[in-house]
Amino acid sequence: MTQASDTMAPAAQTRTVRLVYFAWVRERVGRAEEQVELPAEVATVLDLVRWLKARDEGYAAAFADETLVRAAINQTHVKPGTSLDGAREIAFFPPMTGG
Amino acid sequence: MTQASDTMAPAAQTRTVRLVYFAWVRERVGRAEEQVELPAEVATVLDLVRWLKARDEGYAAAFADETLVRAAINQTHVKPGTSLDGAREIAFFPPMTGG
Amino acid sequence: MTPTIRIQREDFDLAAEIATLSGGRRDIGAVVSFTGLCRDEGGTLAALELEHYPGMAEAEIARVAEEAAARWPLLGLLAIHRFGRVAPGEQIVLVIATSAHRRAAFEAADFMMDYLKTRAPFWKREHLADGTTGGWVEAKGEDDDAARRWE
Amino acid sequence: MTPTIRIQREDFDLAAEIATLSGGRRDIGAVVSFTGLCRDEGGTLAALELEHYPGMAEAEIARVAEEAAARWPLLGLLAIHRFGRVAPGEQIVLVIATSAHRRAAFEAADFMMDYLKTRAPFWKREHLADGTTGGWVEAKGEDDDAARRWE
Repeated sequence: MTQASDTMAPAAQTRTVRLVYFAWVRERVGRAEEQVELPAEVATVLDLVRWLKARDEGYAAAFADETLVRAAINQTHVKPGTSLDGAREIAFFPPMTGG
Repeated sequence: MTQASDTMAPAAQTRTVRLVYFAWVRERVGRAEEQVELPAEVATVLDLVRWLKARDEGYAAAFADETLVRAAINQTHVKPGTSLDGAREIAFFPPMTGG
Repeated sequence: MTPTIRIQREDFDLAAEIATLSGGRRDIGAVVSFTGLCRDEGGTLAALELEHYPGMAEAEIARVAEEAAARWPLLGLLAIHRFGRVAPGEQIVLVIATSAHRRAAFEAADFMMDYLKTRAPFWKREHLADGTTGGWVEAKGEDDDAARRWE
Repeated sequence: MTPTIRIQREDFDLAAEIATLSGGRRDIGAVVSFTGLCRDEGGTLAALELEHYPGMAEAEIARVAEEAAARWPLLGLLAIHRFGRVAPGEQIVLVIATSAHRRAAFEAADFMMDYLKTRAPFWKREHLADGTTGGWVEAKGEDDDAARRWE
Protein backbone atom coordinates (compact mmCIF):
# COMPACT_ATOMS: atom_id res chain seq x y z
CA MET A 1 0.00 0.00 0.00
CA THR A 2 2.95 2.35 -0.37
CA GLN A 3 2.43 2.84 -4.09
CA ALA A 4 0.17 5.59 -5.41
CA SER A 5 -2.05 3.41 -7.56
CA ASP A 6 -4.14 6.11 -9.20
CA THR A 7 -3.40 9.64 -10.26
CA MET A 8 -6.65 10.78 -8.63
CA ALA A 9 -5.57 9.43 -5.21
CA PRO A 10 -3.27 11.49 -3.06
CA ALA A 11 0.04 9.94 -2.11
CA ALA A 12 -0.77 10.53 1.56
CA GLN A 13 -2.08 8.00 4.04
CA THR A 14 -5.72 9.10 3.67
CA ARG A 15 -7.81 9.24 0.49
CA THR A 16 -10.95 11.21 -0.24
CA VAL A 17 -13.69 9.11 -1.86
CA ARG A 18 -17.30 9.73 -2.72
CA LEU A 19 -19.78 7.27 -1.21
CA VAL A 20 -23.24 6.85 -2.75
CA TYR A 21 -26.15 4.85 -1.37
CA PHE A 22 -29.30 3.52 -2.98
CA ALA A 23 -32.75 2.22 -2.00
CA TRP A 24 -33.01 0.96 1.60
CA VAL A 25 -29.27 1.33 2.17
CA ARG A 26 -29.71 5.04 1.41
CA GLU A 27 -32.71 5.24 3.74
CA ARG A 28 -30.94 3.55 6.65
CA VAL A 29 -27.72 5.52 6.24
CA GLY A 30 -29.83 8.67 6.07
CA ARG A 31 -28.15 10.27 3.06
CA ALA A 32 -27.73 9.66 -0.67
CA GLU A 33 -24.05 10.52 -0.86
CA GLU A 34 -21.09 11.91 1.06
CA GLN A 35 -17.36 12.56 0.80
CA VAL A 36 -15.20 10.67 3.28
CA GLU A 37 -11.52 10.55 4.15
CA LEU A 38 -10.48 6.93 4.28
CA PRO A 39 -7.74 6.03 6.76
CA ALA A 40 -4.91 3.96 5.30
CA GLU A 41 -5.99 0.80 7.11
CA VAL A 42 -9.28 0.72 5.18
CA ALA A 43 -7.99 -1.27 2.22
CA THR A 44 -10.95 -3.32 0.93
CA VAL A 45 -14.69 -2.96 0.45
CA LEU A 46 -15.30 -5.08 3.56
CA ASP A 47 -12.89 -2.89 5.58
CA LEU A 48 -14.93 0.13 4.50
CA VAL A 49 -18.23 -1.54 5.45
CA ARG A 50 -16.90 -2.29 8.94
CA TRP A 51 -15.44 1.20 9.31
CA LEU A 52 -18.82 2.72 8.33
CA LYS A 53 -20.75 0.41 10.71
CA ALA A 54 -18.71 1.78 13.60
CA ARG A 55 -19.74 5.36 12.80
CA ASP A 56 -23.39 5.28 13.97
CA GLU A 57 -26.58 3.25 14.22
CA GLY A 58 -27.80 4.19 10.75
CA TYR A 59 -24.75 2.67 9.08
CA ALA A 60 -24.87 -0.26 11.49
CA ALA A 61 -28.49 -0.93 10.44
CA ALA A 62 -27.71 -0.57 6.73
CA PHE A 63 -24.82 -3.02 6.90
CA ALA A 64 -26.22 -5.33 9.59
CA ASP A 65 -25.96 -8.24 7.19
CA GLU A 66 -22.50 -7.72 5.68
CA THR A 67 -23.10 -10.29 2.95
CA LEU A 68 -26.39 -8.75 1.76
CA VAL A 69 -25.36 -5.25 0.70
CA ARG A 70 -23.76 -5.03 -2.75
CA ALA A 71 -20.99 -2.64 -3.72
CA ALA A 72 -19.63 -0.98 -6.84
CA ILE A 73 -16.36 0.87 -7.33
CA ASN A 74 -16.32 3.51 -10.05
CA GLN A 75 -19.68 2.11 -11.27
CA THR A 76 -18.52 -1.49 -11.63
CA HIS A 77 -19.72 -4.35 -9.40
CA VAL A 78 -17.10 -5.54 -6.90
CA LYS A 79 -16.82 -8.15 -4.16
CA PRO A 80 -16.23 -7.57 -0.42
CA GLY A 81 -12.56 -8.44 -0.78
CA THR A 82 -11.91 -5.99 -3.64
CA SER A 83 -9.20 -3.40 -3.00
CA LEU A 84 -10.16 0.26 -2.80
CA ASP A 85 -7.06 1.28 -4.74
CA GLY A 86 -8.09 3.71 -7.45
CA ALA A 87 -11.60 4.11 -6.05
CA ARG A 88 -13.14 7.53 -6.63
CA GLU A 89 -16.83 6.59 -6.20
CA ILE A 90 -17.94 3.69 -4.03
CA ALA A 91 -21.62 2.70 -4.08
CA PHE A 92 -23.59 0.52 -1.66
CA PHE A 93 -27.02 -0.85 -2.48
CA PRO A 94 -29.39 -3.81 -1.94
CA PRO A 95 -29.57 -6.71 -4.41
CA MET A 96 -30.97 -5.34 -7.68
CA THR A 97 -34.66 -5.68 -8.50
CA GLY A 98 -34.93 -4.07 -11.91
CA GLY A 99 -36.16 -5.59 -15.14
CA MET B 1 -60.81 -55.60 -41.05
CA THR B 2 -64.35 -57.00 -41.11
CA GLN B 3 -65.70 -54.22 -38.90
CA ALA B 4 -67.01 -50.96 -40.36
CA SER B 5 -64.83 -48.63 -38.32
CA ASP B 6 -66.35 -45.34 -39.42
CA THR B 7 -69.83 -44.30 -40.49
CA MET B 8 -68.36 -42.51 -43.51
CA ALA B 9 -66.69 -45.69 -44.75
CA PRO B 10 -68.74 -48.18 -46.76
CA ALA B 11 -69.04 -51.68 -45.32
CA ALA B 12 -67.76 -53.09 -48.62
CA GLN B 13 -64.21 -54.25 -49.42
CA THR B 14 -63.20 -50.95 -51.05
CA ARG B 15 -63.30 -47.44 -49.57
CA THR B 16 -63.35 -44.06 -51.27
CA VAL B 17 -60.85 -41.59 -49.84
CA ARG B 18 -59.65 -38.16 -50.84
CA LEU B 19 -55.91 -37.84 -51.36
CA VAL B 20 -54.24 -34.41 -51.22
CA TYR B 21 -50.65 -33.54 -52.08
CA PHE B 22 -48.49 -30.54 -51.25
CA ALA B 23 -45.26 -28.85 -52.40
CA TRP B 24 -42.89 -31.11 -54.38
CA VAL B 25 -45.01 -34.21 -53.67
CA ARG B 26 -47.88 -32.43 -55.47
CA GLU B 27 -45.58 -31.47 -58.34
CA ARG B 28 -44.21 -34.99 -58.82
CA VAL B 29 -47.62 -36.66 -58.53
CA GLY B 30 -48.91 -34.11 -61.02
CA ARG B 31 -52.10 -33.19 -59.21
CA ALA B 32 -53.20 -31.46 -55.99
CA GLU B 33 -55.93 -33.92 -55.07
CA GLU B 34 -57.91 -36.92 -56.21
CA GLN B 35 -60.52 -39.43 -55.08
CA VAL B 36 -59.39 -43.06 -55.03
CA GLU B 37 -60.99 -46.41 -54.29
CA LEU B 38 -58.76 -48.25 -51.88
CA PRO B 39 -58.70 -52.03 -52.17
CA ALA B 40 -59.17 -53.89 -48.88
CA GLU B 41 -55.54 -55.01 -48.71
CA VAL B 42 -54.36 -51.36 -48.41
CA ALA B 43 -54.61 -51.14 -44.62
CA THR B 44 -51.91 -48.67 -43.54
CA VAL B 45 -50.30 -45.44 -44.72
CA LEU B 46 -47.27 -47.38 -45.94
CA ASP B 47 -49.52 -49.82 -47.84
CA LEU B 48 -51.08 -46.82 -49.55
CA VAL B 49 -47.67 -45.32 -50.42
CA ARG B 50 -46.60 -48.59 -52.05
CA TRP B 51 -49.92 -48.99 -53.87
CA LEU B 52 -49.59 -45.44 -55.26
CA LYS B 53 -45.95 -45.99 -56.30
CA ALA B 54 -47.08 -48.91 -58.48
CA ARG B 55 -49.51 -46.69 -60.38
CA ASP B 56 -47.07 -44.60 -62.47
CA GLU B 57 -43.71 -42.87 -62.58
CA GLY B 58 -44.96 -39.62 -61.04
CA TYR B 59 -46.06 -41.38 -57.85
CA ALA B 60 -42.91 -43.49 -57.92
CA ALA B 61 -40.81 -40.30 -58.04
CA ALA B 62 -42.82 -38.58 -55.30
CA PHE B 63 -42.47 -41.53 -52.93
CA ALA B 64 -39.00 -42.69 -54.04
CA ASP B 65 -37.78 -42.25 -50.46
CA GLU B 66 -40.60 -43.85 -48.46
CA THR B 67 -39.28 -42.47 -45.18
CA LEU B 68 -39.09 -38.84 -46.37
CA VAL B 69 -42.68 -38.07 -47.32
CA ARG B 70 -44.93 -37.19 -44.38
CA ALA B 71 -48.59 -38.10 -44.12
CA ALA B 72 -51.70 -36.84 -42.37
CA ILE B 73 -55.06 -38.55 -41.96
CA ASN B 74 -58.06 -36.25 -41.51
CA GLN B 75 -55.61 -33.36 -41.00
CA THR B 76 -53.63 -34.98 -38.19
CA HIS B 77 -50.01 -36.15 -38.55
CA VAL B 78 -49.65 -39.95 -38.73
CA LYS B 79 -46.84 -42.49 -39.07
CA PRO B 80 -46.29 -44.99 -41.90
CA GLY B 81 -47.76 -47.81 -39.82
CA THR B 82 -50.97 -45.95 -38.96
CA SER B 83 -54.19 -47.70 -40.02
CA LEU B 84 -56.37 -46.08 -42.68
CA ASP B 85 -59.53 -47.03 -40.77
CA GLY B 86 -61.77 -44.00 -40.61
CA ALA B 87 -59.66 -42.04 -43.10
CA ARG B 88 -61.63 -39.61 -45.25
CA GLU B 89 -58.78 -37.32 -46.30
CA ILE B 90 -55.17 -38.53 -46.56
CA ALA B 91 -52.43 -35.97 -47.23
CA PHE B 92 -48.85 -36.48 -48.39
CA PHE B 93 -46.22 -33.76 -48.20
CA PRO B 94 -42.49 -33.06 -47.67
CA PRO B 95 -41.06 -32.24 -44.24
CA MET B 96 -42.51 -28.88 -43.20
CA THR B 97 -40.55 -25.66 -43.70
CA GLY B 98 -42.84 -23.01 -42.28
CA GLY B 99 -42.17 -20.58 -39.48
CA MET C 1 -57.06 -18.40 -21.97
CA THR C 2 -58.03 -19.21 -25.56
CA PRO C 3 -55.12 -19.00 -28.00
CA THR C 4 -55.61 -16.85 -31.09
CA ILE C 5 -54.56 -18.60 -34.32
CA ARG C 6 -54.72 -16.98 -37.73
CA ILE C 7 -53.54 -18.19 -41.15
CA GLN C 8 -53.70 -15.33 -43.61
CA ARG C 9 -52.32 -13.90 -46.82
CA GLU C 10 -52.25 -10.35 -45.39
CA ASP C 11 -49.46 -8.82 -43.33
CA PHE C 12 -49.93 -8.39 -39.56
CA ASP C 13 -49.28 -5.63 -37.01
CA LEU C 14 -47.31 -6.66 -33.90
CA ALA C 15 -48.20 -3.55 -31.89
CA ALA C 16 -51.92 -3.96 -32.61
CA GLU C 17 -51.83 -7.64 -31.65
CA ILE C 18 -50.02 -6.91 -28.37
CA ALA C 19 -52.53 -4.15 -27.62
CA THR C 20 -55.41 -6.60 -28.18
CA LEU C 21 -53.81 -9.25 -25.95
CA SER C 22 -52.89 -6.81 -23.17
CA GLY C 23 -55.75 -4.36 -23.50
CA GLY C 24 -56.94 -3.25 -20.09
CA ARG C 25 -55.21 -6.07 -18.23
CA ARG C 26 -53.04 -5.28 -15.21
CA ASP C 27 -51.91 -8.82 -14.39
CA ILE C 28 -49.45 -9.24 -17.29
CA GLY C 29 -45.81 -8.89 -16.25
CA ALA C 30 -44.12 -10.19 -19.40
CA VAL C 31 -44.80 -10.06 -23.14
CA VAL C 32 -42.51 -12.00 -25.48
CA SER C 33 -42.93 -11.66 -29.23
CA PHE C 34 -41.24 -13.50 -32.06
CA THR C 35 -41.44 -12.15 -35.60
CA GLY C 36 -40.06 -14.22 -38.47
CA LEU C 37 -39.03 -12.28 -41.57
CA CYS C 38 -38.09 -13.18 -45.13
CA ARG C 39 -34.33 -12.77 -45.69
CA ASP C 40 -32.91 -11.86 -49.09
CA GLU C 41 -30.07 -14.43 -48.73
CA GLY C 42 -27.35 -12.03 -49.75
CA GLY C 43 -29.42 -10.49 -52.54
CA THR C 44 -30.13 -13.80 -54.34
CA LEU C 45 -33.75 -14.12 -53.26
CA ALA C 46 -36.63 -12.19 -54.86
CA ALA C 47 -39.40 -13.75 -52.76
CA LEU C 48 -40.57 -16.78 -50.85
CA GLU C 49 -43.82 -18.47 -51.82
CA LEU C 50 -45.51 -20.14 -48.89
CA GLU C 51 -47.80 -23.07 -49.63
CA HIS C 52 -49.95 -24.44 -46.81
CA TYR C 53 -52.55 -27.10 -46.10
CA PRO C 54 -55.72 -25.12 -45.37
CA GLY C 55 -57.62 -26.47 -42.41
CA MET C 56 -54.78 -28.60 -41.12
CA ALA C 57 -52.52 -25.53 -40.73
CA GLU C 58 -54.98 -23.91 -38.32
CA ALA C 59 -55.70 -27.21 -36.56
CA GLU C 60 -52.05 -28.12 -36.07
CA ILE C 61 -51.02 -24.69 -34.76
CA ALA C 62 -54.03 -24.78 -32.44
CA ARG C 63 -52.84 -28.16 -31.11
CA VAL C 64 -49.35 -26.74 -30.50
CA ALA C 65 -50.88 -23.70 -28.76
CA GLU C 66 -52.98 -25.94 -26.52
CA GLU C 67 -49.84 -27.82 -25.51
CA ALA C 68 -48.12 -24.53 -24.67
CA ALA C 69 -51.14 -23.33 -22.67
CA ALA C 70 -51.17 -26.60 -20.71
CA ARG C 71 -47.45 -26.38 -19.99
CA TRP C 72 -46.99 -22.73 -18.95
CA PRO C 73 -49.18 -20.34 -16.93
CA LEU C 74 -49.98 -18.05 -19.86
CA LEU C 75 -52.35 -15.10 -19.85
CA GLY C 76 -52.40 -14.81 -23.65
CA LEU C 77 -51.05 -16.65 -26.68
CA LEU C 78 -51.23 -15.72 -30.36
CA ALA C 79 -49.82 -17.20 -33.55
CA ILE C 80 -50.22 -15.77 -37.04
CA HIS C 81 -48.71 -17.45 -40.10
CA ARG C 82 -48.90 -15.95 -43.57
CA PHE C 83 -49.16 -17.83 -46.85
CA GLY C 84 -48.64 -16.71 -50.46
CA ARG C 85 -45.78 -14.61 -51.77
CA VAL C 86 -43.57 -12.75 -49.27
CA ALA C 87 -40.73 -10.41 -50.27
CA PRO C 88 -37.42 -9.98 -48.38
CA GLY C 89 -37.87 -7.76 -45.34
CA GLU C 90 -41.54 -8.74 -45.04
CA GLN C 91 -43.03 -10.57 -42.07
CA ILE C 92 -43.93 -14.28 -42.28
CA VAL C 93 -44.85 -15.46 -38.80
CA LEU C 94 -45.73 -13.91 -35.45
CA VAL C 95 -45.96 -15.50 -32.01
CA ILE C 96 -46.82 -13.55 -28.85
CA ALA C 97 -46.97 -15.05 -25.35
CA THR C 98 -48.01 -13.11 -22.25
CA SER C 99 -47.69 -14.21 -18.63
CA ALA C 100 -47.25 -12.85 -15.12
CA HIS C 101 -43.55 -13.80 -15.27
CA ARG C 102 -40.88 -13.72 -17.95
CA ARG C 103 -39.78 -17.36 -17.91
CA ALA C 104 -43.20 -18.69 -18.95
CA ALA C 105 -43.53 -16.09 -21.70
CA PHE C 106 -40.05 -16.76 -23.11
CA GLU C 107 -40.35 -20.54 -23.01
CA ALA C 108 -43.86 -20.64 -24.48
CA ALA C 109 -42.91 -18.39 -27.42
CA ASP C 110 -39.73 -20.40 -28.04
CA PHE C 111 -41.66 -23.71 -27.87
CA MET C 112 -44.36 -22.39 -30.23
CA MET C 113 -41.76 -21.48 -32.84
CA ASP C 114 -39.92 -24.81 -32.60
CA TYR C 115 -43.17 -26.72 -33.08
CA LEU C 116 -44.49 -24.41 -35.76
CA LYS C 117 -41.29 -25.08 -37.71
CA THR C 118 -41.56 -28.85 -37.49
CA ARG C 119 -45.32 -29.56 -37.30
CA ALA C 120 -47.30 -26.82 -39.06
CA PRO C 121 -47.99 -27.80 -42.69
CA PHE C 122 -46.28 -24.97 -44.56
CA TRP C 123 -43.70 -25.23 -47.32
CA LYS C 124 -41.45 -22.50 -48.67
CA ARG C 125 -40.37 -22.23 -52.28
CA GLU C 126 -37.77 -19.75 -53.45
CA HIS C 127 -38.16 -17.25 -56.28
CA LEU C 128 -34.70 -16.04 -57.22
CA ALA C 129 -33.51 -12.54 -57.98
CA ASP C 130 -32.43 -13.67 -61.49
CA GLY C 131 -36.09 -14.35 -62.35
CA THR C 132 -35.97 -18.13 -62.10
CA THR C 133 -37.94 -20.28 -59.72
CA GLY C 134 -35.66 -21.85 -57.18
CA GLY C 135 -36.26 -25.05 -55.29
CA TRP C 136 -38.32 -25.92 -52.27
CA VAL C 137 -36.57 -25.01 -49.05
CA GLU C 138 -35.26 -28.15 -47.36
CA ALA C 139 -36.16 -28.95 -43.78
CA LYS C 140 -33.25 -28.63 -41.38
CA GLY C 141 -32.24 -31.29 -38.92
CA GLU C 142 -31.49 -28.54 -36.40
CA ASP C 143 -35.19 -27.67 -36.35
CA ASP C 144 -36.08 -31.22 -35.36
CA ASP C 145 -33.35 -31.08 -32.72
CA ALA C 146 -34.76 -27.78 -31.42
CA ALA C 147 -38.26 -29.26 -31.13
CA ARG C 148 -36.93 -32.29 -29.26
CA ARG C 149 -35.59 -30.01 -26.51
CA TRP C 150 -39.17 -29.81 -25.19
CA GLU C 151 -39.84 -33.56 -24.96
CA MET D 1 -23.48 -4.04 -34.42
CA THR D 2 -23.62 -1.40 -31.66
CA PRO D 3 -26.24 -2.12 -28.99
CA THR D 4 -28.70 0.66 -28.20
CA ILE D 5 -29.08 1.30 -24.45
CA ARG D 6 -31.45 3.87 -22.99
CA ILE D 7 -32.37 4.68 -19.40
CA GLN D 8 -35.33 7.02 -19.36
CA ARG D 9 -38.31 8.25 -17.39
CA GLU D 10 -40.55 8.31 -20.49
CA ASP D 11 -42.50 5.37 -21.90
CA PHE D 12 -41.25 3.61 -25.06
CA ASP D 13 -42.80 2.34 -28.29
CA LEU D 14 -41.97 -1.27 -29.23
CA ALA D 15 -43.12 -0.94 -32.84
CA ALA D 16 -41.05 2.21 -33.41
CA GLU D 17 -37.95 0.58 -31.89
CA ILE D 18 -38.34 -2.54 -34.05
CA ALA D 19 -38.81 -0.34 -37.11
CA THR D 20 -35.59 1.53 -36.29
CA LEU D 21 -33.64 -1.71 -35.77
CA SER D 22 -35.00 -3.41 -38.90
CA GLY D 23 -35.43 -0.37 -41.14
CA GLY D 24 -34.41 -1.20 -44.68
CA ARG D 25 -32.54 -4.37 -43.74
CA ARG D 26 -33.24 -7.59 -45.60
CA ASP D 27 -30.88 -9.89 -43.72
CA ILE D 28 -32.92 -10.17 -40.50
CA GLY D 29 -34.80 -13.44 -40.14
CA ALA D 30 -35.85 -13.21 -36.50
CA VAL D 31 -36.92 -10.45 -34.12
CA VAL D 32 -37.52 -11.32 -30.46
CA SER D 33 -38.88 -8.71 -28.10
CA PHE D 34 -39.40 -8.79 -24.36
CA THR D 35 -41.57 -6.19 -22.67
CA GLY D 36 -41.78 -6.10 -18.88
CA LEU D 37 -44.90 -4.53 -17.43
CA CYS D 38 -45.97 -3.36 -13.98
CA ARG D 39 -48.55 -5.79 -12.49
CA ASP D 40 -51.22 -4.61 -10.06
CA GLU D 41 -50.68 -7.66 -7.78
CA GLY D 42 -54.35 -8.49 -7.50
CA GLY D 43 -55.36 -4.85 -7.12
CA THR D 44 -53.11 -4.15 -4.12
CA LEU D 45 -50.52 -2.11 -6.00
CA ALA D 46 -50.99 1.53 -7.02
CA ALA D 47 -47.55 1.99 -8.59
CA LEU D 48 -43.94 0.94 -8.59
CA GLU D 49 -41.24 3.52 -8.05
CA LEU D 50 -37.99 2.65 -9.78
CA GLU D 51 -34.78 4.04 -8.33
CA HIS D 52 -31.59 3.65 -10.32
CA TYR D 53 -27.89 4.48 -10.19
CA PRO D 54 -27.39 6.99 -13.02
CA GLY D 55 -24.28 6.31 -15.03
CA MET D 56 -23.76 2.81 -13.69
CA ALA D 57 -27.20 1.70 -14.99
CA GLU D 58 -26.23 2.58 -18.57
CA ALA D 59 -22.70 1.20 -18.15
CA GLU D 60 -23.82 -2.11 -16.67
CA ILE D 61 -26.53 -2.75 -19.26
CA ALA D 62 -24.01 -1.87 -21.97
CA ARG D 63 -21.61 -4.47 -20.52
CA VAL D 64 -24.37 -7.10 -20.56
CA ALA D 65 -25.24 -6.15 -24.14
CA GLU D 66 -21.60 -6.49 -25.19
CA GLU D 67 -21.50 -9.97 -23.70
CA ALA D 68 -24.65 -10.89 -25.64
CA ALA D 69 -23.21 -9.46 -28.85
CA ALA D 70 -20.00 -11.47 -28.36
CA ARG D 71 -21.94 -14.66 -27.70
CA TRP D 72 -24.59 -14.66 -30.43
CA PRO D 73 -24.49 -13.53 -34.09
CA LEU D 74 -26.85 -10.59 -33.61
CA LEU D 75 -27.81 -8.00 -36.20
CA GLY D 76 -29.34 -5.63 -33.64
CA LEU D 77 -29.76 -5.36 -29.89
CA LEU D 78 -31.68 -2.80 -27.84
CA ALA D 79 -32.45 -2.37 -24.15
CA ILE D 80 -34.56 0.39 -22.62
CA HIS D 81 -35.20 0.58 -18.87
CA ARG D 82 -37.46 3.17 -17.31
CA PHE D 83 -37.06 4.82 -13.92
CA GLY D 84 -39.46 6.86 -11.80
CA ARG D 85 -43.09 6.02 -11.06
CA VAL D 86 -44.81 3.38 -13.19
CA ALA D 87 -48.49 2.42 -12.84
CA PRO D 88 -49.94 -1.09 -13.28
CA GLY D 89 -50.31 -1.96 -16.95
CA GLU D 90 -47.47 0.38 -17.90
CA GLN D 91 -44.21 -0.73 -19.49
CA ILE D 92 -40.97 -0.90 -17.46
CA VAL D 93 -38.35 -2.58 -19.62
CA LEU D 94 -37.85 -3.49 -23.28
CA VAL D 95 -35.30 -5.78 -24.90
CA ILE D 96 -35.18 -6.47 -28.64
CA ALA D 97 -32.73 -8.82 -30.34
CA THR D 98 -32.52 -9.36 -34.10
CA SER D 99 -30.59 -12.03 -35.96
CA ALA D 100 -30.60 -14.08 -39.15
CA HIS D 101 -31.94 -17.05 -37.17
CA ARG D 102 -34.40 -17.48 -34.34
CA ARG D 103 -32.24 -19.33 -31.79
CA ALA D 104 -29.73 -16.46 -31.48
CA ALA D 105 -32.50 -13.87 -31.14
CA PHE D 106 -34.39 -15.88 -28.48
CA GLU D 107 -31.31 -16.71 -26.43
CA ALA D 108 -29.85 -13.20 -26.55
CA ALA D 109 -33.12 -11.59 -25.41
CA ASP D 110 -33.53 -14.18 -22.65
CA PHE D 111 -29.91 -13.69 -21.51
CA MET D 112 -30.28 -9.89 -21.54
CA MET D 113 -33.32 -10.08 -19.27
CA ASP D 114 -31.71 -12.51 -16.81
CA TYR D 115 -28.66 -10.27 -16.50
CA LEU D 116 -30.66 -7.05 -16.40
CA LYS D 117 -32.58 -8.51 -13.44
CA THR D 118 -29.47 -9.45 -11.47
CA ARG D 119 -26.84 -6.90 -12.54
CA ALA D 120 -28.47 -3.61 -13.58
CA PRO D 121 -28.62 -1.19 -10.61
CA PHE D 122 -32.38 -0.63 -10.34
CA TRP D 123 -34.55 -1.03 -7.24
CA LYS D 124 -38.33 -1.20 -7.10
CA ARG D 125 -40.42 0.18 -4.25
CA GLU D 126 -44.12 -0.45 -3.96
CA HIS D 127 -46.81 2.19 -3.54
CA LEU D 128 -49.94 0.44 -2.35
CA ALA D 129 -53.53 0.93 -3.44
CA ASP D 130 -54.51 1.88 0.15
CA GLY D 131 -52.33 4.97 -0.11
CA THR D 132 -49.43 3.72 1.99
CA THR D 133 -45.86 3.25 0.83
CA GLY D 134 -44.99 -0.43 0.74
CA GLY D 135 -41.56 -1.93 1.04
CA TRP D 136 -38.70 -2.35 -1.36
CA VAL D 137 -39.22 -5.36 -3.61
CA GLU D 138 -36.93 -8.19 -2.51
CA ALA D 139 -34.58 -9.85 -4.94
CA LYS D 140 -35.56 -13.40 -5.84
CA GLY D 141 -33.20 -16.34 -5.68
CA GLU D 142 -34.81 -17.68 -8.84
CA ASP D 143 -33.45 -14.65 -10.72
CA ASP D 144 -29.91 -15.53 -9.65
CA ASP D 145 -30.57 -19.13 -10.69
CA ALA D 146 -31.84 -17.94 -14.08
CA ALA D 147 -28.72 -15.84 -14.65
CA ARG D 148 -26.49 -18.79 -13.73
CA ARG D 149 -27.98 -20.81 -16.63
CA TRP D 150 -25.71 -18.82 -18.96
CA GLU D 151 -22.42 -19.45 -17.15
